[in-house]
Amino acid sequence: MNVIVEREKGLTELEARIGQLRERGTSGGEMLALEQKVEALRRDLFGTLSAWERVNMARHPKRPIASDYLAALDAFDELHGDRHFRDDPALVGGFAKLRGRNVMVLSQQKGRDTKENIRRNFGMVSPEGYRKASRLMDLAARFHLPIVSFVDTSGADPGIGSEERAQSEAIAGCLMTLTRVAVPVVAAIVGEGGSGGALAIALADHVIMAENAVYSVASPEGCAAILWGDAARAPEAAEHLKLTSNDLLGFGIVDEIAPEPLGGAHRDSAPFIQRVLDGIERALSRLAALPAAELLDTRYRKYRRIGSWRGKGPVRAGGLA
Amino acid sequence: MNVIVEREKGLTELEARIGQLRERGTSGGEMLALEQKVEALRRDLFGTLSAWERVNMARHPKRPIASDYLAALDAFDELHGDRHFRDDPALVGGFAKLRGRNVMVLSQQKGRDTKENIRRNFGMVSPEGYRKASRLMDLAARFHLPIVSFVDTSGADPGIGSEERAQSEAIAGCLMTLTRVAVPVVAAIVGEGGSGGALAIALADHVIMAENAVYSVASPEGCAAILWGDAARAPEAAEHLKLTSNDLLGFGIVDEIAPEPLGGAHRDSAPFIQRVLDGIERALSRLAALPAAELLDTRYRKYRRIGSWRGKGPVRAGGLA
Amino acid sequence: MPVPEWLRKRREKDVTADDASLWQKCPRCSEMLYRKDLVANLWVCSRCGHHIRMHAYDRVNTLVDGDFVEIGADILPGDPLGWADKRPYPQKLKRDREKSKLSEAVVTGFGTLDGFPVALGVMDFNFRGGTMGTVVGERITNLLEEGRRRRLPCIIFTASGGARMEEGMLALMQMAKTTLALQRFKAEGNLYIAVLTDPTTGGVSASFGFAADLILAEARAAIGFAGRRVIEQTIRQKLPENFQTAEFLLEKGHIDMVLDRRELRPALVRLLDYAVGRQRVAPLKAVPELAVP
Amino acid sequence: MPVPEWLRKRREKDVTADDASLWQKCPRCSEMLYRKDLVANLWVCSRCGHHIRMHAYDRVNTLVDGDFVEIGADILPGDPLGWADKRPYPQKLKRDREKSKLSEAVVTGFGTLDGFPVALGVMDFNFRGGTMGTVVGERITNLLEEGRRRRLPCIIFTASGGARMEEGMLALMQMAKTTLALQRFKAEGNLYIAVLTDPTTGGVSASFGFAADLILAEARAAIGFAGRRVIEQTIRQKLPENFQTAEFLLEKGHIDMVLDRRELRPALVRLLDYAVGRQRVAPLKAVPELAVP
Ligand SMILES: [Zn+2]
Ligand SMILES: [Zn+2]
Repeated sequence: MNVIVEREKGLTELEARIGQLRERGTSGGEMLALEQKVEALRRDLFGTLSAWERVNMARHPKRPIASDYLAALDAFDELHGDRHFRDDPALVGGFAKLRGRNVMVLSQQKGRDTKENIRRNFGMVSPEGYRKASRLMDLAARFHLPIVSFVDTSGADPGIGSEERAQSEAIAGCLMTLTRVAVPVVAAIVGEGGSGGALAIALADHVIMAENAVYSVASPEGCAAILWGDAARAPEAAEHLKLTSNDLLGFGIVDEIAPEPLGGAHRDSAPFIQRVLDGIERALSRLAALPAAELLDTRYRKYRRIGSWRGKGPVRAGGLA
Repeated sequence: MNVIVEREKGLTELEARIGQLRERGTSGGEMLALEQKVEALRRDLFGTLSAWERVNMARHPKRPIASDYLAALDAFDELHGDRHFRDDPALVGGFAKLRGRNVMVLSQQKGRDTKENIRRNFGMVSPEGYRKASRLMDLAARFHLPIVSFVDTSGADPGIGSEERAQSEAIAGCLMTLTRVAVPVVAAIVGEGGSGGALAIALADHVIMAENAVYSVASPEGCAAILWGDAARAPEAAEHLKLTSNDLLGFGIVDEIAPEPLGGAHRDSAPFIQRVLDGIERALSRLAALPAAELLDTRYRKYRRIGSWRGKGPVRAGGLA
Repeated sequence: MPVPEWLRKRREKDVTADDASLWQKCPRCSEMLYRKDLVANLWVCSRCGHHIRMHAYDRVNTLVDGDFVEIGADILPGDPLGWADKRPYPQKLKRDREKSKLSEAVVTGFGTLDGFPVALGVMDFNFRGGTMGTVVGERITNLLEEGRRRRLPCIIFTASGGARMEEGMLALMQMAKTTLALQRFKAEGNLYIAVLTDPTTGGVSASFGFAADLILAEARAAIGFAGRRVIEQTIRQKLPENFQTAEFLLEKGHIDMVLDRRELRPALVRLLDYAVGRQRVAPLKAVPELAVP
Repeated sequence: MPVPEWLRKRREKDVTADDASLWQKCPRCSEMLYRKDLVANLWVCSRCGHHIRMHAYDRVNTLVDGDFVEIGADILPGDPLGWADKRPYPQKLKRDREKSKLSEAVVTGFGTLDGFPVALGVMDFNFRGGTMGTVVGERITNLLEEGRRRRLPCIIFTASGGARMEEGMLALMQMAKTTLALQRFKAEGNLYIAVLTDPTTGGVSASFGFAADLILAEARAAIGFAGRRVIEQTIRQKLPENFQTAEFLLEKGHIDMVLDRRELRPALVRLLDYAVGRQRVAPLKAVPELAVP
């Protein structure tokens, strides 16, 4: 059960009724009052969201998924496969044109319906998906193309096959590649940023996070299960985990928030997607000006200072002094 | 049926009889005559060998296999795995000390008995074996260790799984790695050099070939099947294929022949193995003196001239003018 | 499709097969296809979509904007092993030359694709089953060396049964030679695209076939290391229909894209644009004489 | 095993558990083991061969020739998220510190192994399940940076349940930070060996655990990305006994070697010899004071 979907039910009814009235030619004071009522309801429902509500926003079945972003690009040519074992449909990558700029795009791809979700493994990437990503990153670097990633996964695939094919090595490989590629890397956390499986394609020079996306060291359910042996206490865990865009901007872990329309990105997705692309474009313009050595050095220092220890004596490392 | 094994039968009986006589204290003229007879028989049986006979020598069940060479090294520490899918027992690799020199060794490993042969897939390497080889070659280059390979395979594994996991890509990957590594590469063709599956670890600065080893573009059986639809005509095909050490020295494809004892390496294997190691050691000493750029350039030119076209006009490429 | 000057010149001696007859039968669905329609449809059967194997010069002609400057046509095969089974090797070469109207199993040269200058190699299965002997190795190596000198992208269309037996180990060594040339070519940042066409196996597949930056394949092309029959003999059972097809390989992650032949040229142009950018030139009219080493 | 000077100093404040009792029970076969014999046998059960998890300082002590100069001991955890569930995070840290006699989940420093100077990191499962928070990330990063400055090989013994939840995304980012440091370390040709000990999972496994030049594992160690329970919950069935063991991973090609703990040090010395050669120095007596950035 998605708490946002539940909450939307009353609102959707009201919105539908307004639509009907408008079709029937209703206008004037009655209409205005109704619209104000809806607006107030929207603010009431979505004006401030808890961490858990944002988790549900990030998992909303109508939320824009990677393919929606890819469709908004000028062009996209998918490249397949890790060259060794399998083409992982949960990790989509390829050449693209973003506002006229040639880029390499990598994205975690959920499905819109059950069938597609099964094919895409619900956006959970297998080792061969991360290896495809590594390959395409190296290809991008080879031809001086910036890398743009769209992050949306509950986490790396935790299945038997993925363990058998060295999921750890695959993620570590992606991270190693991203530390090496001398081209701009921009990551957009657009939905769920699930732990190491998300970070694997999000170690970036610039990280944009959708307002209602979440990015977390562990899933709230997993966290609650570990701490209290009770996955149902996920809402509580979500608060602890500091996984919202505001939290992470504060920690310096994301660089920019892409504001969402009231009620979430899915309520007016086309302009929101453009806003994310705006952010990516700005970041790419800025980063394109940096010489390769400076780019890599800035990337190093960006992460070097997260939870870093400075000065002498027993200073606390996590304190973010 | 191995024609050499068949031929050895009479000889082995005679040798056994001499042994018995010697034990009984027989000596003098009778003994000398017998020994001369055996020596004449050996020359008669093995003095000159046809291509097909050498194929059978290369496949002789008692012929030294890779593990015999590895056992003759000062030290060997096996390194496993392609990091992704499987450790291929048909391709054994690791750090070694060869006459006091640190090297990376790669070898195709047949088994001595059926059980071991099944485990080793009869020395036929799968994609993950070639990927392990590539990985270890890169590791060798990273730590400035020369690469030494022992080649003994009827060919790359032709099974379904190997096709599914991109055997072509794996072999091409090995070749690409060997064109890149800026450390000396010495290959020893000690048994069967079966086509691309052998070459994958034999693109080298110096190639030593055991006198009775074979190295061929296709197996004689496969060649006969393709040409005449009759694998039984393999002996004939073997002659056509020019797969003996002498042929290949003439073509400039191998650089040195390691002479075998009369009757084949297995008849006195310890000193023969040392002879191969002598050759490797000499080559490593010579190659160690070359600066990296010159080493790579020499490697390039070595292969560049095989079947190359020089001068103007319609000159025939394969003519080796 | 008009016959350009470079091809007409070539056809004075080598008349390609497509001038020969008005109708051609689809080898898959047996439909009789009107030759002119078939050519216009890039030798794709209008009924079943089967991609009929193309003649190397026809392939070149459907790709380049205008002119094509061939190199290596004067590199011709010898008989290094003195091979003679049913027929001496030189006789086989002669017959294939007449049959295929080709001097060897690969055509190499320079042209432009929608304005992008490229080094282009096209193999042809009609000549000795597209096998790689010393001439194929030498021509490919020259193409890569010359492409590297000019800093051009290189596109090679493969079609090959593997290394050529009649040239023995000299043929096998072409895997090493071409890979060395490819390494140097790629090391300097040049783009290399392989287009695998039906069939691509053995020594070509396992050298410059699969060592590409981008690997494309034509729809339904058979691609693998070992030949289908070899595998069936080894495992003693029939292989599934789709085994070793381009589509199978896509699923198994071996190749970047599978394309209908009619989508191939636009895709190549897009890939050139992504990887090397819009450094187009006017369609190649003349290429200065090559200094082949 | 004699207690060296560096360790005795450390033990003045942190008395390790092995001084506490005369006997210890093997957690696998329940054999009562005489503490002194157990220590001499490197905490390997003499009955069943079980590798009992080692204390980080004991591990260091069994590896280095003599002296060990610890760095980063003054980097101590904070409470960046203000985390409090059943107990506030600082209380958990305090309790683990007392229990484990460690200031955090990794010990880092410099010493020599049979004359080879190395940068050495040893994780300890007793402190917050070996989870990586900002301190582990910072200490590992410092070790790699300092090792790089000195051009020394680096050996890290991992033991970790993954990223530390109580430090949230700051913990996860240590995967990025350590990997960046590792990239620079390796890019200059320095050797990095990971030794995976029981258990190694999650964010440590998927960063500096598996990005090593050489990956060794202790016999029977549990190693993976996802935890065993997570997988069982996902697939809703029991996993085979050997799943995610070091031996399983060896067969699957993930790691270079699996070793009995008693063979580990000689193997490391041999590997150092192969990869960096005999550049031994006299056993480290004193290391000049470090300039940690
Ligand atoms: Zn048809
Ligand atoms: Zn026990």
